[in-house]
Amino acid sequence: MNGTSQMLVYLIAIPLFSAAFLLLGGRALDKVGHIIGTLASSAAFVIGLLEFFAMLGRAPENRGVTQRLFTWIEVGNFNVGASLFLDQLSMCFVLLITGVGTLIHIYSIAYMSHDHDRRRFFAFLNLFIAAMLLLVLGDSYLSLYVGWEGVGLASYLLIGFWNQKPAYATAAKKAFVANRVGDVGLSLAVMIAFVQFGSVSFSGVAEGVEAGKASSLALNCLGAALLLAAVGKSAQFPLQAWLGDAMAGPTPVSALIHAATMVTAGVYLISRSHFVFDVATIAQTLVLIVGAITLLFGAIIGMAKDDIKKALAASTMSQIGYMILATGLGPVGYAFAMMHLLTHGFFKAGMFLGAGSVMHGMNDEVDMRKYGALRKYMPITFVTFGLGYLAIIGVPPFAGFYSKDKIIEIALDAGGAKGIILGSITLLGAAITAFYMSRVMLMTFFGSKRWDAGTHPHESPSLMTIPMIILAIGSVTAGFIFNMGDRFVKFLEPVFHSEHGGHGEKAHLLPPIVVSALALTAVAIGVSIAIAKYGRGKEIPTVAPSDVSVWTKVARRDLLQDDLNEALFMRPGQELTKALAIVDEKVIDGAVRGVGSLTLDVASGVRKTQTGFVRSYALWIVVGALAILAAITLVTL
Amino acid sequence: MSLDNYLYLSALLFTIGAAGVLIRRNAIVVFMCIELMLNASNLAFVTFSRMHGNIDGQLFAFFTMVVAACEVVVGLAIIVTIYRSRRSASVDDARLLKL
Amino acid sequence: MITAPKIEYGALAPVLIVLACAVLAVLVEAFVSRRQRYVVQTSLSFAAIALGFLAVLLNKDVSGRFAEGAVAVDGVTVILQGTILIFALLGLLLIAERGFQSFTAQASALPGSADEQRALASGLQQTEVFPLTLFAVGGALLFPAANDLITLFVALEVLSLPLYLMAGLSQRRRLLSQEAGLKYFLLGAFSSAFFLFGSAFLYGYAGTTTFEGIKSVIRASPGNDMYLMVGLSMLTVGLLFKVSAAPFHSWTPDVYQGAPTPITAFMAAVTKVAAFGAILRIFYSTIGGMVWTWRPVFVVVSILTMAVGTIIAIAQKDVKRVLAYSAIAHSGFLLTGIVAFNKSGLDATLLYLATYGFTTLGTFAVVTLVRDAGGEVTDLNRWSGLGKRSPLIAGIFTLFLLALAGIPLTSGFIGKFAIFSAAYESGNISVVIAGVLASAVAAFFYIRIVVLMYFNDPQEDGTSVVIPSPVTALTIGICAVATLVLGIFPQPVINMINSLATFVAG
Amino acid sequence: MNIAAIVNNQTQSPEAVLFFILAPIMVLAALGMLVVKKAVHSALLLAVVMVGLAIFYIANEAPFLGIVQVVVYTGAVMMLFLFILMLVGVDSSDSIEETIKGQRIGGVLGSVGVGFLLISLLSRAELGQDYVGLDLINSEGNVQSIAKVLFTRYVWAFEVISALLITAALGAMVLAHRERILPRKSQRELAAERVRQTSIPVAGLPGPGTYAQHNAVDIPALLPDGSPSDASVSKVIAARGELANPANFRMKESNGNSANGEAGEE
Amino acid sequence: MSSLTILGLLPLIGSLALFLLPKERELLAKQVALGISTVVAIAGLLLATSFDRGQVGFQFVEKYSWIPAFGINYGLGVDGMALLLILLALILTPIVILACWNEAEGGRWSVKTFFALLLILETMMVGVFAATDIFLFYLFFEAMLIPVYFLIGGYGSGERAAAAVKFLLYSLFGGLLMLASIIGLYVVSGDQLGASTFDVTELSKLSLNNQTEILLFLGFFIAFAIKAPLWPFHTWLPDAAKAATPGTSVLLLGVLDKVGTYGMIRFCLTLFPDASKQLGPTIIVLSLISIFYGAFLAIWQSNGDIKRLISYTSISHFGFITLGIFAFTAQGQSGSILYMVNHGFSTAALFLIAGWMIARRNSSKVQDFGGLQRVTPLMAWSFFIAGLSSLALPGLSSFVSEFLVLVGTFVHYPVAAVIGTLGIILAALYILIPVQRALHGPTTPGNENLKDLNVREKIAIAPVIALIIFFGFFPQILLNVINPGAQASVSALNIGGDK
Repeated sequence: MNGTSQMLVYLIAIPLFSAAFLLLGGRALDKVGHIIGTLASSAAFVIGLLEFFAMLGRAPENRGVTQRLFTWIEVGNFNVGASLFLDQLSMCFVLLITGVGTLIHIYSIAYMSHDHDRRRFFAFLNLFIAAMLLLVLGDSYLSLYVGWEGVGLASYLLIGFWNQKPAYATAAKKAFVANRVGDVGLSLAVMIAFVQFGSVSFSGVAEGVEAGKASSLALNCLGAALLLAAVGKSAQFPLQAWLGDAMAGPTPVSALIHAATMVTAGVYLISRSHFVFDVATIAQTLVLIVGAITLLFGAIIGMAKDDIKKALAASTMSQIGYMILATGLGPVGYAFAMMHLLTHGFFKAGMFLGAGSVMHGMNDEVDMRKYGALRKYMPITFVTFGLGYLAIIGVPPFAGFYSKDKIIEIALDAGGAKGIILGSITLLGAAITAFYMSRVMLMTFFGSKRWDAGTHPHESPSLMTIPMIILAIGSVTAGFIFNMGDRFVKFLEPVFHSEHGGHGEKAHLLPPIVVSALALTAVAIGVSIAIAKYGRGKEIPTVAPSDVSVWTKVARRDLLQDDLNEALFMRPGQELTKALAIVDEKVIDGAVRGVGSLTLDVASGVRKTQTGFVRSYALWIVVGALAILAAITLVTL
Repeated sequence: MSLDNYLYLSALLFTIGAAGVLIRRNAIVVFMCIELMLNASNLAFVTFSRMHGNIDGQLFAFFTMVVAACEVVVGLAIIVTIYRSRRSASVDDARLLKL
Repeated sequence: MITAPKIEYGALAPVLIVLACAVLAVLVEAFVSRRQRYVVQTSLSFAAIALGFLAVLLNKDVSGRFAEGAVAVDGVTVILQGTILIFALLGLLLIAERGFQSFTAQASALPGSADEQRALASGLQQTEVFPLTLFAVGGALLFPAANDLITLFVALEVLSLPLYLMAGLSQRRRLLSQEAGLKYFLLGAFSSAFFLFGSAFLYGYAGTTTFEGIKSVIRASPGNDMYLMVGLSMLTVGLLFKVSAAPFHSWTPDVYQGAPTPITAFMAAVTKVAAFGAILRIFYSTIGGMVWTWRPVFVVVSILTMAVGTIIAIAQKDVKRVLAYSAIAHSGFLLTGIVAFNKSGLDATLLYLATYGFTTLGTFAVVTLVRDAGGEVTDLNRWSGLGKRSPLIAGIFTLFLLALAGIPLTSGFIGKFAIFSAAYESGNISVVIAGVLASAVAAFFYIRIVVLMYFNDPQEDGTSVVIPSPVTALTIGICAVATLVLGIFPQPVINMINSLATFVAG
Repeated sequence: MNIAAIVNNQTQSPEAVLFFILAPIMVLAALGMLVVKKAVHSALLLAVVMVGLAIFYIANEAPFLGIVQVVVYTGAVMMLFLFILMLVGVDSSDSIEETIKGQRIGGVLGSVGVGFLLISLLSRAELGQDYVGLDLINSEGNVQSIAKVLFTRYVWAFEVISALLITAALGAMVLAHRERILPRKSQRELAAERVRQTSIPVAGLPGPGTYAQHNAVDIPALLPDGSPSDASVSKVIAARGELANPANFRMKESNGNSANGEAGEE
Repeated sequence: MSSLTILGLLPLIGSLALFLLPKERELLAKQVALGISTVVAIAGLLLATSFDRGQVGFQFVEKYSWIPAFGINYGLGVDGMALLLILLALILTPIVILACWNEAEGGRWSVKTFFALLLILETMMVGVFAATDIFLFYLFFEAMLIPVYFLIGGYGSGERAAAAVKFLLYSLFGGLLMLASIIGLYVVSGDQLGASTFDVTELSKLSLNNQTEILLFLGFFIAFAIKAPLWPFHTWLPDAAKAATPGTSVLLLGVLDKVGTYGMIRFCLTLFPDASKQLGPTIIVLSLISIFYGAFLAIWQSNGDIKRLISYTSISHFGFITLGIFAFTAQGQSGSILYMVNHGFSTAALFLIAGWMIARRNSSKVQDFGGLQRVTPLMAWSFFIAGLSSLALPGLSSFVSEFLVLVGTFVHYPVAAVIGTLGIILAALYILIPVQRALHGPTTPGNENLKDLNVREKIAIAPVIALIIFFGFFPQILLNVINPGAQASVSALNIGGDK
C-alpha cells in the first residue's frame, strides 16, 4: 500500500515557478537570476532528501508515495489524473536530478558569469529540472509524456542557447526532431495501453498485464513503442545522431542533460515499464540488440573524435548502451542498469564539468589536438577529470567498475550464444572505452602544449571546481557504496519485484572473479594501445591527419549516421515536399483554376452563338422547335 | 381526298415560311415569310373547323387576320424607321447588338 | 337570335380599367397640349394602375370563368395580376423619370439629324410611351387570365406589340435601340407564328379553344394524339420564347441592351410574370394531364436555360447584357417550378416571380443612374470604383445582385429555396442539382460586379451617379425594401400565395 | 350538289381536283418566295399563295374568311407590303451569297427537319371522330354563324383586339409622324436663306473640268486663281480617292517630267 | 430567455454605432469597438457560468416561428461545443481588435468600417454556432461570408481582391451544395414528419434511405470540408490567409473555419449517422492526407511566406480535427472539439505575432527575418510558445486535444492513428524550421532596429498565451463542458465496441 505525500508537487513546482519567474521577470532579475535558480534547485534537492529519508523510514514494501493533484483529462473511460508517484526508482532519479542538478547550477554561476543571458540560462535549467522531475514522478505514461517533452523542450532551448550561431540552432532543432520520432513511440505506447488496459497509469497497465488483458502481440507492440521512445530520448541506435550535435549547448547543459539525466530517461522508461518487457520477449530482445549496437557504435565514434565534448558524448551514448543492454536482460538487469546510470551520472557529469573547465581556461577551445600538458595548469580539473576517467574505464574500486562489471557479468550470464555474444560485446566495449578515454586523458592533460597562440590556461574558480570535486568524490565512492551488500539492488527490489533471489545463486557462465579479470584485461589492453599511440613522446598533429583509413574517416563522420539520415529521410522528404508544393500549386489549385478558366472558355465559346444576326437567332428557335418536336415524338413513340 | 391534305399543305407552307425567315435577308421579305406562316396556321384552323364542324376555328382565323394586320402595321413601321436610319433593309446589317 | 353575352365587369375590371385608360391616354395625346401631356399622362397611368390594383383586390375571393368563358379569374390570376400591376407601377415610375431623357424626342426623326437636334432642344419626349405601356400592361393582365386560346393569343399580341415599339424608342444610341426593336419584333412575330400554329393543332385536337374543353378532352382520351403533340410542342415554343428560355433566348440580351432601360426593366419584370402566369395556367391546369409528356422537355430546357444564362453571363462586359443573361438564368430557375408540377411548385413559382420582379426592376433602375455626358454607362469596366464614388448606390446594387445570386436574407434566396424544394419534392433532383450548380456559376459574375465596384479604383472618365429624382429614388427604394422584406419576413406573402393560389376548378 | 359535302370522311372529287391543282401552285409559289432575288417578286408570289388560301377557305366552308382573305390580306395587307417595298426601293434585291456561315444549310436542314417531323406526326394522327363538316352550322349562313359566336363567345377577345388595333395605329404614328417643331418656312424665306448661305453658290456649282485641260468628272475645276475647287467634283469621287490632280494636266513648261497621268496621288 | 439573441445583437448594435461615427474619429471608433467587444466577451463569460455542464442537449433555448410556411424557426440554443466556440469567438474578437489597432489604415475604406465589419462578423459567429435551426444556420453560414469578404478584400495586402473572391466562391459553392441538401432534408422531413421542419433535433429523427442519405450527407460534408478546410478543398485558405490582415486571418482560421468542423459534428453526424459511418473511413483517409499534406506544404513554406505557412499548418490541424470527429469515439470527438478551441488560440497567437513581425519588417518572407530573438525577444518568445502549442507540445493546450483525437482514433482505426501520430514529427519540423530561420541565427541586416512588442500588443497577446498554457494543464474545465454532448453524439451513432 502506498502512502501519500503532499510534498511531491513542490519538487516540481519550485523549479517550475522559479523558471517562470525568471523568464517573466525580465532584465530586472539579471543580477539575482542565478541565485534564485540555484536556490530553487537546491530546494528541490532538499525536498528530495527529506522524501528519501522519509522513504527509508518506511518498510520496503510501502515506500511508494503518491499525490493526487487534480483530474487532468477525463473523457469517457479515458481518465488521466495529474498525479505524482514516488517510489525507489523515482527516488534514485530525484536525487540524481536535484543533486547533480544543483551542483551544475552552482558550476554554471561561474561558467556563465560572462554571458549576457545568464538569467535565462538558469530559467531553462530550472525548467529542465522541473520537467525531468515530472518525468520521473508522473504516475502515468501521459504525465511522463509531459515531462518527457518538457525535458526535450528544455534540451532544445539549452542546446540552442547560443542560437545566434546557425549551427547551434540547427543542432537544437535536430535534437528536438529526433526526440519527436521517439515521442511517436511514446504516443503509440499510451494509445496501446489505453486500448488494451483502459488505463494509462503505470499501476493500471501493470495490473492489466498481470491480469493478462493483452495479447502477446499487443504487449510486444507496446514494448516496441516504448523502446522507440527510449531510443529517441537516450540517443540509442538508430536515433543517436542528435547527441553529438547537442554538444553545441553550454557545457553544464551537456553535463546535466546530455550526460547525467535526460538521456538516461530511456533507461528509466524501460525500467519503469519492466512489467511489459518482462512478458514481451520480442521487445525485450530488441532492447538488447539496440543496447548492444549502441554500445559499440558510441564507442567506435568515441575513438575518432577530436572534440572533447563530442568524444564524451559518444562515450555517453555507449555507456547508455550498457544500461539499455542491462535492462534488456530482464529482472536481473534493471537494478544494475540503474546503478550504472547513477554512477555514470556522477563520473560523466564530472568529466563534462572538467571538460567545461578546460574549455573555460582555453578560450572555449574544444579540439583536443590543441590541448596538451594541461595537468600542470589546471590541477584540480586534472584530478577530478582523472578520477572520472578511472571510474568510467572501470578501474576498481572506482564507481564504474562496480556497475559496469555487473553488467558484463549478467550479459555473460544471459545464457548460450546470446550470453557469449553480449558478453563479448560488453567486454569489447570496455576495451574501446578504455582506449578512447585514455586518448582523451592523454591528449588533454599530457604530452606537449599544442595551444593556439594567446591561450593562457588557468584553473577555474572555486564555484566551478567545488562541484567537480563533489562529483569526483561520487565517482570514486558511489560504486562501492551501492554495491556494499547488494544494498542498491535490494533497495530497488520492491519496484521490480525481481525474483532476484540472487545473483550468485544462479549458475554463472564464468565466476565473477574471472569476469572481473577479463574486464580488467580488456581495460588494460585499451589503455596500453592508447598510451602506445598517444603517450609520451608521440607527436599529435594539431590538425587531424587526413591520410587515415576509411574506417577512421567513417568513424569521424559518426559512422555515417547523418549521411544515412539525409539519404533516407531528409532528401526524399525534401523532394516530396517540393513535389507536393508543385501538386498543390499546379494540380489541386490548378484544377480549381482550370475549372474556372474552362468555364470562361466555354462562356466565350457559347457566347459566340449570340452572333447578332436575327436570322441565326431564328435558326435557334427553329432548332429548338425541332428538338421539342423530336423529344415529344420520342416520348410518345 | 382526305381533309388531312389541307393539314399537310398547312404544315408545308408553315415550314417554307420558317425557312424563308431563316434564309432571306430583306426584312420585308422575312416579314412576308412570317405572314406566310400565319396564313398556314389559318388554313389549319379552317380545316380543323370543318373537321370538327365547329365554327371556333374560323373565328380564330379571323382573329389571326386582325392580329396579323396589326403586326404588319407595327412591323412595317419599325422596318421603315430602321431603313431610314441605315438605308438598308437587310436584317443582317442590324447587328450592332451581339455577343 | 343572338342572346346578349354576359360580361362580368367586376371580374374583368382590372383589364378593362387599364385598357380604357390606355385608350383615354391615346386621346390625351391627341387633345392635350404638349406641355401638359406629361403631367396628364403620368397621372392617368398611375391612376389606371392604382384603380386596376384596387379592382384586383376586390376580386380576391373570386373564382370562376367570365365573359362567356374567355377569362378565368381565380386565385392565381389575382396574384399574378396584382404582381403585374405592382411591377407595372414601378416600371412606370422609371418610365416617368424625366431627368434622364430615356425616350427619344421624336421617333420619326433620323438619328443624328438636325431634326433630332431640334426635337431634343425643344425638350420633346414621346409621351406615347404611356398609352403604349398601359396597353402592354393590359395585355399582361389578360395573358395569364385568358381561358381560351384566342384570348390568349390576342392578349399575347396586346402585350407584345407595344413592347416591340417601345424597345426602339431610346433617346441615346438610337441605332441600337431601333435594332433591338426590329429584332424583338421579327423574332416575336416568328415565335407568335409558332404559337399560333400550335394553337391551331390544339384546337384541331380538342375541337374547342377553351382550356377547360381541352382539359376535359385530354382527360377523356389519355391516348397520345399527334395533333395534341404537335400543338403542344409549337405552343411551348411560343411560350418559352416569351420567357426567354434557351434555345429561344437569343433575343433577350440584344433587346435588353438596346431598349431604353426603363422599358427593359418593365419587360424584365412584367413580361416574365405574365408569360410565366400563362405557362402556369396552361401546363399546370390545361394540359396538366400530359405532364409525363412535357416534363422531360421542361427539365432539359430548364437546365439548358440555366446553363446558357449563367455561363454566357460570365463573359459579358456590359451591365445590361449581364442582367439580360441573368434574366435568362432566372427563367431557368423559374422553369424548375414548372417542372415541379405540384402545389408547392405553383406557390414557389408565384413567389419567385414576385421576388425576382422587384429585384430586377431595382437593378435596372440603378443602371439608369450611372451615367456620363452621353447617357447611361453600361460598360462594366467603367463601373469600377462605384463603391467608392457613391457607396449608397453601390450598396443597394450589391443588395440586388446578392438577391439575384440568391444569398440568404434577400428575397432571391427565399424564392430559390421555395422553387428548388418544390422541384426536389417532385423528385426532379436533376434540375435541383443543375440549379445549385448554376447558382454557383452565377454567383461568380454577380460577385465580379461587386468586386468591380468595391475593389477596383474609379476611372476618371466622367462616369458618375446621378442623384435620382424622387420617382426613380422611390422605385429603387421600394425594390430594395421589398427585396429585404421578402428575404426576411416573407411569411405574409407566402401565406397569401399559399391560400390564394388555386386554379379555377373544371 | 354541295361540293363541300363530306362522305365517308372523304371530300368530293371536285374539291380534290381543286386541291391538287392549287396546292402545288401554292407550294411552288411559297418556295419561290425563298429563291427569287427581288423582294417585289416575293410579295407577288405571296399574293398567289394568299389567293390560293382564300380559295381553300371557301372550299373549306369558310366563305366569309375566303372573302376577307382576298379583301383584307391580299388586298390591303399585301398592298401595304408593296407600298413599303416601293418606299424602301423596289429594285432592292438580296445578294445570293450567304454571309452567315452555316446559316443557309442550317436553315434548310432545320426547316426540313421541322417539316418532316410535322408531316410524319400528322400522318400518324387521327381525329378520333368522323369529319363533321359545317353544313349544319353554315345552314343559317356562314357570316351569321360567325357573327353569332364572335359577339357572344368571343366578344371579349373582340373587345380586346380593339386595343391591339389602337396600339398599331399609335405605333405607326409614333414611328412615322413628325411633329412640327418650327413653323413651316415660306418660299420667300427659303430663297433668302439660300442666298444668304455663302457656301452654296447661287449660280450653282462649277462644273468639273472647267479651266483645265481635261474635262473628265474626276478632275476638279480650277478657280480663277488656278487652285482646284473641291466643290466642283462629286463628293463620292473624292471619298473613293479617285480624285485626279489637275496639276498633272498642266502644260509642260520647263519640267522634264512628263505627265504620266497618275491620277489621285493622295 | 433571449440571452443568446442579446449576446449576438450587441456587436451588431455596436457596428451600427460605428457606422454613425464620423470618419475622422478613428481613435474613438477603435475604442468603441474594443469596448463593445470586451463587454460582449464578459457578458458571454457570465452567461457561460449559468450553463449546466451536466445536461445534454441545448440550453438557453430560444425558439420563435419565423417563416412558418417553410417550417423555419428562429431557433437558438447552445450545447457545450457551441458554447465554447461562441466563447472562443467572443474572447478572440476584442483581442483581435486590440491587436490590430492600426491594421485598417491601409484599407480601401475607412478605419471605422473595418471595426464595424469585425463586429458584424462577431454577430454572425455567435449566430452560426447558436443556431439550432438548419435554415438559420445556413443563413449565418452564408451571411458570414460578406463581412469576411470585405475584410479580406478591403483591408488585406497583396492580391487581396483575388483572394477574397476565391474565398467567397469556394464558400458559396460549398454553401450551395449544402443548400441542395437542406432542401432535400426539408422535403423529406415534410414527407416523414408531416410538416417540414429545419429543427436539428427533429430532423435527426428522420430515417432516410441509404442513397439519399449519402447524397444529402455529401452536400453538407463538402460544404464543411471546404470551410474546414479539408484536403483537397483547401486551396482557398492559404491565399485568403495571406491576403487578409492578421486580425482577419485570426478570426478566419481561429473561428470561422471551425464552422466546418462544428457542422460536421452538429449536422453530418447527427442527421446522417449511417452515411457518416459508411463514409467515415474515406474521410479518415482524407484527414490523414490533410495532416501530412498540410504539414509538408507548411515545411515548404518555411522558405516562403509566413502567413501561408501558418495556414498550411492549420490545414494539418484540421486534418486532426476531422480525424477525431470521424473516429466515432468519445475521446475522438471530445478531442476534436477541444482541438477547435485550442487551435483557435494557438493560431490566433501565431497569426497575431506573425502580423506584427510582418508589419515591422514590411515583408512576410520567412527569410527576411532572422535573429529576431536578440532584437525583439518578447515577440520571438511569444511566437515560439504559440508555435510550440501548434506542434502540440505536452503541457500546452493543443497537446491534450491532439492526443485525445489520436487515442480516440486508435480505438477504431489503429492504423490511421499510427499514421496520424507520425504527423507530429512533421509538426516539429514545420514549426522549428521557421523558428530557426526567423528567430534564431544572426540578426539579418535591416532587422537591427525592429521594435519589440509595445504595451498594447503585450496586453493583446498575454491572455492568449496564458490560456494556451492554462488549458494545457486544466483542459478538464473545457472537457467537462464538452463531454456530455460528445458522448451523447457518439452513443447516438451506436458504434459497436465503443470504448
